[in-house]
Amino acid sequence: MSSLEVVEKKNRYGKSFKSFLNEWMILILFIALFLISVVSLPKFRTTRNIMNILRQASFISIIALGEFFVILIGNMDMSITSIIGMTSIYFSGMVANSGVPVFWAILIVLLLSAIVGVINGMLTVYGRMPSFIGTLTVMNILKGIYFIYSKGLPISGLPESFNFLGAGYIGVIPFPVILMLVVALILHIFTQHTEMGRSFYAVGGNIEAAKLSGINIKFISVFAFVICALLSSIGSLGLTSRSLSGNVMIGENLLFDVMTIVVLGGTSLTGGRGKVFGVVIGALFLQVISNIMILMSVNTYWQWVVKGIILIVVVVIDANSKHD
Amino acid sequence: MSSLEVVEKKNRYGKSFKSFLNEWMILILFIALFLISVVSLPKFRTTRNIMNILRQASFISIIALGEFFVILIGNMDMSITSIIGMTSIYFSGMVANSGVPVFWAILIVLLLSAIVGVINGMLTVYGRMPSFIGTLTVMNILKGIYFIYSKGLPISGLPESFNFLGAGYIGVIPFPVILMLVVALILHIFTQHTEMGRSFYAVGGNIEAAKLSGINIKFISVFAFVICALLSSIGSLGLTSRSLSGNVMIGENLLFDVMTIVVLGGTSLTGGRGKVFGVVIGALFLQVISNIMILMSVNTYWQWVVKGIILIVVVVIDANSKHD
Amino acid sequence: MAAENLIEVRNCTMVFPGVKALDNVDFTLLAGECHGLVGENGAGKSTLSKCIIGDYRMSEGQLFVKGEEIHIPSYTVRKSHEMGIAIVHQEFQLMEDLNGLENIFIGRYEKRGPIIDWKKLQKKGEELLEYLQYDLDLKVKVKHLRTAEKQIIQLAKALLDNPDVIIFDELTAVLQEDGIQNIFRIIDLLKAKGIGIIYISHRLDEIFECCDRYTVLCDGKYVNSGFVKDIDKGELVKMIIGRELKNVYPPKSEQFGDLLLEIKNFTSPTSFRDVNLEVRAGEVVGISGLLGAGKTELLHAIFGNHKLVSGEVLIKGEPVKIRNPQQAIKYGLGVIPDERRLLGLNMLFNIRDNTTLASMKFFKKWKVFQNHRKEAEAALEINKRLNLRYHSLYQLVNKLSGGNQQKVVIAKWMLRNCDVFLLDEPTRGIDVGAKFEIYSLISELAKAGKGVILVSPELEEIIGLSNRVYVMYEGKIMDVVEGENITQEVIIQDLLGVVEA
Amino acid sequence: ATEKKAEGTKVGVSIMELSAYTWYLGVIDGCNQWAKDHPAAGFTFQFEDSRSDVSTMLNNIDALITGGAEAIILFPADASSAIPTMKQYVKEGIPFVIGDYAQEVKSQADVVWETFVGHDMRMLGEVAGEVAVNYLKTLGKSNPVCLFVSRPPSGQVSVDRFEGFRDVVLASFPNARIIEEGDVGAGSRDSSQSLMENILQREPHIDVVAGHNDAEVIGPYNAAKAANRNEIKFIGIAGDKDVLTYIGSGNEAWLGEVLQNPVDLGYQATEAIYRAHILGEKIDKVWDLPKPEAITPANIKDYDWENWSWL
Ligand SMILES: Nc1ncnc2c1ncn2[C@@H]1O[C@H](COP(=O)(O)OP(=O)(O)OP(=O)(O)O)[C@@H](O)[C@H]1O
Ligand SMILES: Nc1ncnc2c1ncn2[C@@H]1O[C@H](COP(=O)(O)OP(=O)(O)OP(=O)(O)O)[C@@H](O)[C@H]1O
Ligand SMILES: [Mg+2]
Ligand SMILES: [Mg+2]
Repeated sequence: MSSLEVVEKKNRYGKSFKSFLNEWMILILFIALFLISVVSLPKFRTTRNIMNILRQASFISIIALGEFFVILIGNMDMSITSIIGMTSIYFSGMVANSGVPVFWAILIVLLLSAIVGVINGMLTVYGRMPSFIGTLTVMNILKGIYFIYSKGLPISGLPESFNFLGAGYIGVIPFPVILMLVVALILHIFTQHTEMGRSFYAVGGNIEAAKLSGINIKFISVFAFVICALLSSIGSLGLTSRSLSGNVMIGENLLFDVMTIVVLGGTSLTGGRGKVFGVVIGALFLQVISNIMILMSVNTYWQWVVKGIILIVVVVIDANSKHD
Repeated sequence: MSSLEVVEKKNRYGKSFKSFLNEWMILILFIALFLISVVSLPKFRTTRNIMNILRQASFISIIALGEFFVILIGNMDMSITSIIGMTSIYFSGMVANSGVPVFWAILIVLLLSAIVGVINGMLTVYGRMPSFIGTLTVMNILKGIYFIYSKGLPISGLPESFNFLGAGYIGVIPFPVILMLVVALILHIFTQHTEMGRSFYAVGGNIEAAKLSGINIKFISVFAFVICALLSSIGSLGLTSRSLSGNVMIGENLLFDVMTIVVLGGTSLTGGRGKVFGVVIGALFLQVISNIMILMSVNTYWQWVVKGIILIVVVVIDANSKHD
Repeated sequence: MAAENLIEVRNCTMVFPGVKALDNVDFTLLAGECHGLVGENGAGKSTLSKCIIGDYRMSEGQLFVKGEEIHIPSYTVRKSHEMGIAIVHQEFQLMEDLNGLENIFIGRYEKRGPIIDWKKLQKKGEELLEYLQYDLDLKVKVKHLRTAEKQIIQLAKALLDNPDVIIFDELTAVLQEDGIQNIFRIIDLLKAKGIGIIYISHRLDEIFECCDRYTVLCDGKYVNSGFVKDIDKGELVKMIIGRELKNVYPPKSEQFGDLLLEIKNFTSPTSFRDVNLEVRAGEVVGISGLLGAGKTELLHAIFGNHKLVSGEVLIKGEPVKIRNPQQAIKYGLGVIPDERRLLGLNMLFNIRDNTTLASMKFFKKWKVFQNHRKEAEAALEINKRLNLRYHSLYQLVNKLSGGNQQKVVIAKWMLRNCDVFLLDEPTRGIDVGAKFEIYSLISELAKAGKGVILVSPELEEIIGLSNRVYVMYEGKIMDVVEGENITQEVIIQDLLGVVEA
Repeated sequence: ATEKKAEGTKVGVSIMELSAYTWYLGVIDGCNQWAKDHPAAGFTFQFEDSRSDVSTMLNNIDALITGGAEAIILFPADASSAIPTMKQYVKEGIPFVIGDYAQEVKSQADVVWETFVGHDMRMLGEVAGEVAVNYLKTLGKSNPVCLFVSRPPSGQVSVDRFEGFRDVVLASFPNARIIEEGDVGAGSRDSSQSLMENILQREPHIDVVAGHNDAEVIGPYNAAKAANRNEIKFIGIAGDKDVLTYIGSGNEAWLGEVLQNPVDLGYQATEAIYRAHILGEKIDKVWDLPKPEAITPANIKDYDWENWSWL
């Protein structure tokens, strides 16, 4: 009987080393992939390439962290591509065409994005639209609006100094990487150690129970969409800065990558579970895969196939390690 | 007590008129939109235009009905675009380039699609991948595979007779419309009046309870993906027939329309709730909106905005009528 | 403390679409009293509680808290909480992915600046548990806890802010004898502090043990209230179900047939070990054991829904492999799971569809189509028998009261003609009248040559119904008691003996 | 992608979008053809697809260069986004040639690439307009109706083509009605067909349909054919096997195809990078490409289109 007791204790209290491994399986897989690449691809291990990967991962990480909050409360924000396009176009339009100072232009686009976030949240919370569809519709409306403004044309003429945000360096470290780490750290503390941060987990875990615990579920839900919109907007500013021009298509293909990153990072699509640094690792993972594929000169179409298969393997291993 | 008794009597077998109204709110809104269009747009009410709308709605209805099953069990199939592209390309390739008879080519692409459906289902059920990500990944892999085959070039040279499927008429009624109605009717009977049909609702509503009630939840889940793949494939054949050429891009932007249709039709994205004819009405709804927008010469970008706003109004009214 | 009305409800009426859940109900709660709120399933107990805490807004009537009239349209859960009203809900309200500590303190964290002070929180949590005299690890995710432990988390959460009024809505339904005694101890402590308690339970013995006053509801109407010391159990039962209840347990069947089900050396990786068990036709087999003994897992393992390390199953003498519930059902097994919301019901289905879910194949038209009418008739009949409170067969089950939901789960398996029924706490949350109906159903099943395995936290139930009782402790069968020997003393001794050893 | 030979020069080619614009297959052919014609240069290519996305394009440029590309031929995803990245790499000695899609600059300091090789987008529209005008003149009316199906997500390119077409038609027919409809769907034959079906309900008479590219015209052609709207004539832009087949087989619905020869483009772009990078020549900032030509029923016999592999 005593042996049974031992088995049971360990299992119930689920805090063993094994469960830690399971929780961070994605990190282990990432390190494995990274080491294999370092050993087998000389071009991969150059500082320049590593910095490139980090830089490329940084703004998409920031955007994915926004989406992370919406997914954490059990919803989805499909409108991020539009928020990204909108930010890029209106910011550039204001700065390059209307001479608004960069600082004010940033504030204004952040405000605009926050408004879009509020609308997304309101449609979901008060309009009872499934967020998938609500945000999809908002996406189309926004797209229409900024296409009317820009006719789909890129807007160039941003000041050179603005390039620092997306392409600057502090020592050998690209500035976006530092920005990303700071954002991730703040969000980590926010989600793990503040009352409001924990509320997102509560709402995503059981919205009824959260409501009965006195959490303002409507506010938290709307706020998740606002955070998502703001971080998408910041990410967009970074991407815009890198190309020094506003472009409606700047985030066109990001949505599915962002979703993949969030899930790779161990976030549950049904809500209530996930970690900030998981998302960051997810972004690095995806970026490393894309990078080695090009370094190995894999043909474009084969890239889709190989990348897909790698993702399946990783997610399946991760999902099954988490299960029991 | 007597008042309770009365209610009990009246409702024992039947449903109240009010709850019927709530359930079919979308139908009422559709009829309203339709009547307004008929009255105010002379070009709208021509037989030709109505038939046109019906024909355009038919294949997308069939595809949406496929997605409906996956959503009914609480999952999502994001790979339908690829299944559509794959079907179109391999079918045309076989018929036009390799001389396979149309009949056999249809069988083969249906089989291929079914295999993709099985893979989607297996990844979800056995691989424990969230279906959103699993099918997204399958989408990319498939895309890679058929682009390798076709390089993305359209394949023409299909026999004129094949045009009937997508563009033929029986009397004044377009053949696709008849096909769509037959498919919808069969699926309606299947979902409402057979044991297996109800199993999809059971799995979507509470998968654990369904399992303990002896439903083969794994089979049902995988089967939903197979139905989705097959119907997408049939839809793709229809679209291919219409333009008499195989095209990889044929389903590219359909996904979000399909999702919107399924939700418009009253299907719950969390599973367990929805009706076949709701989906058909959803498809008609979307098609009518697109149609009147062009008949009214709304500028392209404004179309996005106006269409979006109409959708929001409709979904919000519908969602709130269902609530309590 | 002078008797003050902590809560006063006057002429409360609560209407849901199609149902009048409360009809002109009056209710008062005094400081320092424990007030038993009783009535059949669907009588309106939970609804009344929810009106008091502001989760529902009563359609008509007045509510006074500590003598102050409440403005109903602006009354919310948060307001009631501020006024010192707490509740333990009938259905769990927990975040399964968060740990016990956070579930208790969510929304009320201890903070240093904006940052949560986890150390202080942990200390406060431990103090609470010590007060409750309950030992459990608050760092474990709630989904890994036992049912009873989850209930303790809920209790701790309710007690957190030192409320003046606390409502226990079937708090003890998932607890066993020792746990219940502990609750009584806590109730005494609370009463001594002048806290008023509304105590809802279907186990009437508890009402007599810990309540000062009682109120009976029937069909949403106020029936009676008074001092518990003035009545006896028979009278209370009569007030609740409107008739007397004699012979709670029907006579046991004595005629056993062939072996229907044999379990040999069942061992699970975590929950039980070397379990041997057999059921004959016409036999009711009870399994008794403390919380977390592994009874639930054992039933699920038999049903093919739990991992096994080793073990053999024989159905009617034939060795079979059961890999999933579907196969189990083919072999004639049926299970009534303990957690109705998680495992028993599809909340999006109406009563009819839930009732016939496991037996759809019996209601076919031309072998392919479902015969909706026959399904409805069958569902109607079996649910009538169980005295289900509902207003339409096409009503969604999530609008039913807790006990009525449980009845639907039972009805579902009664429709399916199984050979062996595995019943896991089938009467959880069921009122006295319907309990009797379920006992006679079980006894009828046995008489008809079926086998029944019964798990129940109520020893009395096991003793009253079983022909043989397996006593289980920490995943092992410690003793088998048969026939005349099945008495409270023997079984308790078995359990205690083990515990002390 | 090809392996880099020991002594060869690796050239990275970033392509705007291969999946929706298979026309770029011709560009790839052109590059490869140049390498075959000039084996001594030892050129190898790595082609990467930007999927019309600016970030993807920039990431690909980074990876191509770390992957060992010594020079980049860039078919950009838009009119300016690559400039800062190019500046950075040009400083490090990586030369760029821009293909197809001209870059807008605010100052001459931004022109860091060796040269731009590309068709004049506006001129493509103008040539289509000329074909239309030739036909419309035969109708003998003063107020013909033309439909141009544009592709809004393609930005400036689509605007230029439309304006070229419109201006030429209006110059000859000031009273012509030019309808612009944007295809915001997949940009495939199917999406443009659905669009056209609805337009046909609205427009009782259309004389000529042109569009952003062939997919945007073939769809409307299919729709018109199904609706028996035989009055409508079509003009394609870019180059498509089906369109050329129609023209070659005497299908009267087709007035012509404005050829935008991708093979030539790829070939010339490679020649340019060779001259700039290997020979170190100073070359003009704009590379001369021949004016786009219209393939019409009258001159189709002069083209060997059946053997063009990119179709
Ligand atoms: N949200 C709701 N919508 C409609 N009807 C409801 C709702 N909640 C409860 N009811 C109905 O109100 C009546 C009273 O339910 P309530 O839950 O208060 O019963 P109860 O006394 O707590 O029963 P139990 O002992 O089974 O828990 C029942 O007939 C139930 O069907
Ligand atoms: N969701 C779960 N995940 C993992 N283990 C669980 C889960 N639920 C319960 N258990 C484990 O199952 C055992 C029984 O818990 P349960 O809550 O069913 O207790 P019970 O019903 O009182 O006891 P019994 O198991 O004797 O029926 C405990 O050891 C508990 O740790
Ligand atoms: Mg209750
Ligand atoms: Mg149990």
